[in-house]
Amino acid sequence: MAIYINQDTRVLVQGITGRQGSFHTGQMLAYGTKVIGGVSPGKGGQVVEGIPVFDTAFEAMEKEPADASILFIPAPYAKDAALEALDAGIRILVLITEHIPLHDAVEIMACAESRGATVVGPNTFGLVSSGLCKIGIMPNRYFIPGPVGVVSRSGTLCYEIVGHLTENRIGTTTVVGLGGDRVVGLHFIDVLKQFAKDDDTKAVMLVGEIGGSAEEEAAAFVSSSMRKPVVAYLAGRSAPPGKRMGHAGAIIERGRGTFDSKVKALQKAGVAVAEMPAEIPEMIGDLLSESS
Amino acid sequence: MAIYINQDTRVLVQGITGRQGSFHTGQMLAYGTKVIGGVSPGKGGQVVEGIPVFDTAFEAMEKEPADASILFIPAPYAKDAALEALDAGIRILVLITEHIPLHDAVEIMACAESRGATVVGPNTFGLVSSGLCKIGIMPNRYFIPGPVGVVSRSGTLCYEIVGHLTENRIGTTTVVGLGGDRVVGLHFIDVLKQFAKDDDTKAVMLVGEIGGSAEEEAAAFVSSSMRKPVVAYLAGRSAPPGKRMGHAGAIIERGRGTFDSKVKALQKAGVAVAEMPAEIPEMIGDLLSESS
Amino acid sequence: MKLYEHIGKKLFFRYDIPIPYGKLAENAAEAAEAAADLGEVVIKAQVLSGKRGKAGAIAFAADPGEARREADRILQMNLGDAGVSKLLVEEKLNIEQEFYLAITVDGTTRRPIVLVSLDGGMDVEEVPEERMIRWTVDPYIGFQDYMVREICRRLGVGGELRKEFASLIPKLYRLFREVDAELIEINPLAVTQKGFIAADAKVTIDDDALYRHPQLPVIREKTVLELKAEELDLAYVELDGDIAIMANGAGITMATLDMVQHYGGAPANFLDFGGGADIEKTAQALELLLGTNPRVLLINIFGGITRCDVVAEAFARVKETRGIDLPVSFRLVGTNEAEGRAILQKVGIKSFTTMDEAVRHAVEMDRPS
Amino acid sequence: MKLYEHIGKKLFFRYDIPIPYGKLAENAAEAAEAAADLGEVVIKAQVLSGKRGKAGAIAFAADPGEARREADRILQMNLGDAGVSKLLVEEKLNIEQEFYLAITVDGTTRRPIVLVSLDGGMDVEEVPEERMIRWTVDPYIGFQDYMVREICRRLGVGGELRKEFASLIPKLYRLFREVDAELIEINPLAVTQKGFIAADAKVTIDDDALYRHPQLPVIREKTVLELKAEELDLAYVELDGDIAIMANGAGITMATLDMVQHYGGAPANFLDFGGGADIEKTAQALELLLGTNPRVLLINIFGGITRCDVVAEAFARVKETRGIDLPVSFRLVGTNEAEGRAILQKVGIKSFTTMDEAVRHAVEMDRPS
Repeated sequence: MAIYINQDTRVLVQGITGRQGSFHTGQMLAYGTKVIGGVSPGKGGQVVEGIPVFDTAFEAMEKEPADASILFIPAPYAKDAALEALDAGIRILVLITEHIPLHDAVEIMACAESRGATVVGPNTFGLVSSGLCKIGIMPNRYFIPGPVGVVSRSGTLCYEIVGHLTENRIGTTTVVGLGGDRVVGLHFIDVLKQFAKDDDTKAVMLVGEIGGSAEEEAAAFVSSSMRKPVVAYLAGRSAPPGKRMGHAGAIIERGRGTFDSKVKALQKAGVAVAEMPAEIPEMIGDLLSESS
Repeated sequence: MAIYINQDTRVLVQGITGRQGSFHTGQMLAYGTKVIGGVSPGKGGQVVEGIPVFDTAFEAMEKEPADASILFIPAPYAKDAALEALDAGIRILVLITEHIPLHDAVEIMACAESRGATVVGPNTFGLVSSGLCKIGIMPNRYFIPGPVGVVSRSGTLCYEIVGHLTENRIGTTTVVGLGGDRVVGLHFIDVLKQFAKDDDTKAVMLVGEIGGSAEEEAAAFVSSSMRKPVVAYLAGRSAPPGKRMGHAGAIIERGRGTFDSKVKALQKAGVAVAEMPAEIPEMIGDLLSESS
Repeated sequence: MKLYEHIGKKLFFRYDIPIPYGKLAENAAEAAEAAADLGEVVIKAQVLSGKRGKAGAIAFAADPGEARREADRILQMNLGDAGVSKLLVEEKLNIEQEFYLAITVDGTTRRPIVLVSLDGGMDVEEVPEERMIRWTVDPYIGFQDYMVREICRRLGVGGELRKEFASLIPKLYRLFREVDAELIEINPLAVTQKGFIAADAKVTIDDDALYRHPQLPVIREKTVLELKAEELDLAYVELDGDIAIMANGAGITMATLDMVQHYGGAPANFLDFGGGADIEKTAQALELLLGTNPRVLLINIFGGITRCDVVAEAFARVKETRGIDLPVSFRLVGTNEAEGRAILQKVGIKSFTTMDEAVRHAVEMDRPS
Repeated sequence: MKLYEHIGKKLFFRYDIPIPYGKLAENAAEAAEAAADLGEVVIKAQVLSGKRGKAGAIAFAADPGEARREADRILQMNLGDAGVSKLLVEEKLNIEQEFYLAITVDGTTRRPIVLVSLDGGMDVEEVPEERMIRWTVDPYIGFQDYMVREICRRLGVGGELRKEFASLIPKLYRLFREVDAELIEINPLAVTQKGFIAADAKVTIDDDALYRHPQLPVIREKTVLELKAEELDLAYVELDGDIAIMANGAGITMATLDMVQHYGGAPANFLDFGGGADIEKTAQALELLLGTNPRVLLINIFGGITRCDVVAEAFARVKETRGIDLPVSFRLVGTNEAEGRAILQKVGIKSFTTMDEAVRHAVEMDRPS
């Protein structure tokens, strides 16, 4: 069992003919992902990495029905492409695009909600069910099967941590990048709920950062409903309050969402909070052997 | 078993302090309807016909939770009141109001759909589960319990026909007025589906008119899925094409929705089409005794 | 409310939807003057009837002289009861292709629908289903760019034409929403060297939303009586027969007309005076009907909100003040029936209880044996 | 992008949201002149820092003389690194009550949220939960009139105040949507004899949507270096320490800073040069860092989209052309790691494989024992 996506998930690539789109189509195929088609308006009929390109998502869905779609579409056009995918019947939408206008993201989420679809991102590296299906832009080699579910707001920091796990021969079930924007589709709590139900996931790694209240909400869920061990790492301990640091979400607002409030909430919920990425493999390893 | 509403349905009256609102609150109470509150902005705290008045639908739902709401709100404000009711959690919305702008009706329906609520009307007399609950403006005395489900696009014409039935001691299970506007919440087919499932309903009376394609859609449903006898009466045989006759819906457009096309579709589906209202009781009586 | 072509085109202009160069002319001289400015022109009667082309109320003119003659001819015409008082004189377009584009609300889905076909022109109703795209729009999501791409794909259209559609449809949809239109139709949507041009404009505004658009001109193409009925807020349509009919409710009024015809009579009108009218309004409705000099008067009341005593009182008042000497067939049941019946008896009118009796009586009186 | 108060108020004016009469002044003479026109005035420094009041950058003046003196004083001030170059001189309002009104997007619900409180003013953050209304808006349904009625009911507000809210909030919501605002805040929303007046205006526009609003003035309150970083599309923030830090990704950059601090070091900056930068951009990011004269340079690369060889090549190029003579701690793993490592070796740089080693090395070099 894998959450969200698995070996049968059929994946569409919107913006497949672009530099990023075509490169990552190749990478996803190399990982084993069932990429079944791409969309690029006006380029229908072309072939990229052996994958057929269609003019619209509707055409793609007619000819090669897909479950999920990954968007490599420039920010000004991302909303339109996302709404198209949802209208055409895509159930899981992975928005790689950075810098999508806030109000566009709000609309995408409202539309997805009305259609019962799942949105990952925007501004995410995607998600991967290790060894089965990768829908994203993360380097293939770090994502090997194993017992740990990982959910992260950051990209490279998540690779860093998964890299540490991999070096220590600890693999992952599913790794989900929530995305760094203020408005994103999945929150920690959504993914934690899935991990709680997933028999293959024996422990959970949560990679958070300052800003917002998603970590505090996650802590509340862990405290009330999570039976599996959870380790957390939080970035931003040294960040000066109120300075903006690349992620729109990483702004400390009104005392909510500070580093300390998050650590306190997580620890109170029984989550082990790591001081440094390098400690994580040992912490997780200990918890896994305890619980087994 | 009654469809849509029954003796336990708790009813809110929006616009209760107006002339129509207060009069029909009294009539509904006299019929036995559980009217539990009214809404009239700025008049919270008043009492109409013994019923408490609230300032907003939210306040009403907080203090006297209701299942259904009936709107006696002037057309320019009807959309706002309808959205309020839906937002406050009303499940069945009965829009008595005439002349609601078309685009407002479109929005009301989209909102209701997104919330899974049922809208009756606009420009309807309402609906009644005979002897149990009346949410509407029709004269009480014609609606006595019995085996016939009635669904109608017109008001007075429906009373006329139900009056004929009543005179002949044939009662009704539920009578639903769909409303005379181009955009209405319930269509024939929705109500027919309910009647098909309702054990108490032994026969169905459908009162249609020219314009639109609701009767043709009803015919398709009857033909495929309706096991109970259906009688129809259609108004507008003598209407000159293209002339507008009071109901916005009663315009003959592009050959669709003519009197003949409707009669043909219904008869093909096995529906008995009455020539005149006076014939109906005998037709229904015969069908009821045949089927029992 | 239907808008005249030239008013629809003014709205198009305001929404940046391309229209031909043109001028409004009220007489032949003005038409000739416009032709002198515009070169080859098309002259179109500004009436609301849909069949101007087939009726000959659209003409081409190569020069001011011809424009003058054609304008003269068209201004003499009578189209669907209405005369022609205004002409739209427009540059003659070099049309390469005629498309069809419309937006309206679909009662079945309860949503806006965009209709597009590459086969525009006079016979658009005969376009086969598969060549007419019907795109239903979620009113909350609105019309988005991707919809144009998919519509164009289904039409097999690319390149410049797709760009033209991508520019046009969103503007049209915005207009549709912002003016509370029931229907916007461009037929033909002309494809020219310069791109799309709306060669015609049919815009119908939702009557119920007119109060939100005080800037729109008021357009009426109705008879004097129909106008008077409108002032009284009555639903009234003139017909060709002898039996004047008045009832309460559109459905029952239609059914009354149907029955009159069924028994061999000919209705003189459709008059639904609605529910809950007071004595004054009911009396005015009666006066209006009597003014049309029908041979028989048929009143069919099934009282609900409408009170029988109020209708009877109104009838009695009109009978006393104005006199009603034609045969009357009166059906009266429902709310306050006994009181109403008593009032009618006082003025010598016997009332029926069923519609059937009343209609048969009316038809019999119209054709004395 | 935060807007200065006077620009936010211009937007308010355009959306018919009441603001005080006022004038912009760039010097004491202009301020005095404005006071001569307006009578009693309030003089406010036009800076983006939130604490103008507490810092003394807002002053009242009863006459032009006082206005001149206060303007002079405020124009000398330094507020959060920035000087004061403009003053807003406004009529002094007769405030009966101070409310709070804001609209922003709530990340938790992913929807717009309207915040209203009857306790406005400086300490609005301390308003108890039950006196702060939070109304989440469905973006498709928008802000509707009934919401005002319910908000007012919860606030216990009726009559004139409700009418004022009913007029104000929908306009503010429209502004919020139409200018792609992240935040609109009116604090205080002044209740006066003449109704509501927005005594202050905090408007933050979504940077990612600025391309849709070319009419908005470009406002920057950044250091020269930060501006340069912005031009290069780098996420850069200056800090107080000695160790210059460069990494790829906001999260890992933050984590690097955290670890530097953990080991007792002090970061000189935050520099996330993003993913997939080319040699040119990477070199420019490096040049920028070196220009700040840090004591140590710490580079932490976990290559994904970012290629190790590209970063190494950029470093080598800068080292050759410009010279890098400060201590460098380089961590390099991921895509094309071997190639990158080889390039670094050629220019005499030994690279680490773990973040931990690299950070500890950097801190040690900063504080030689």
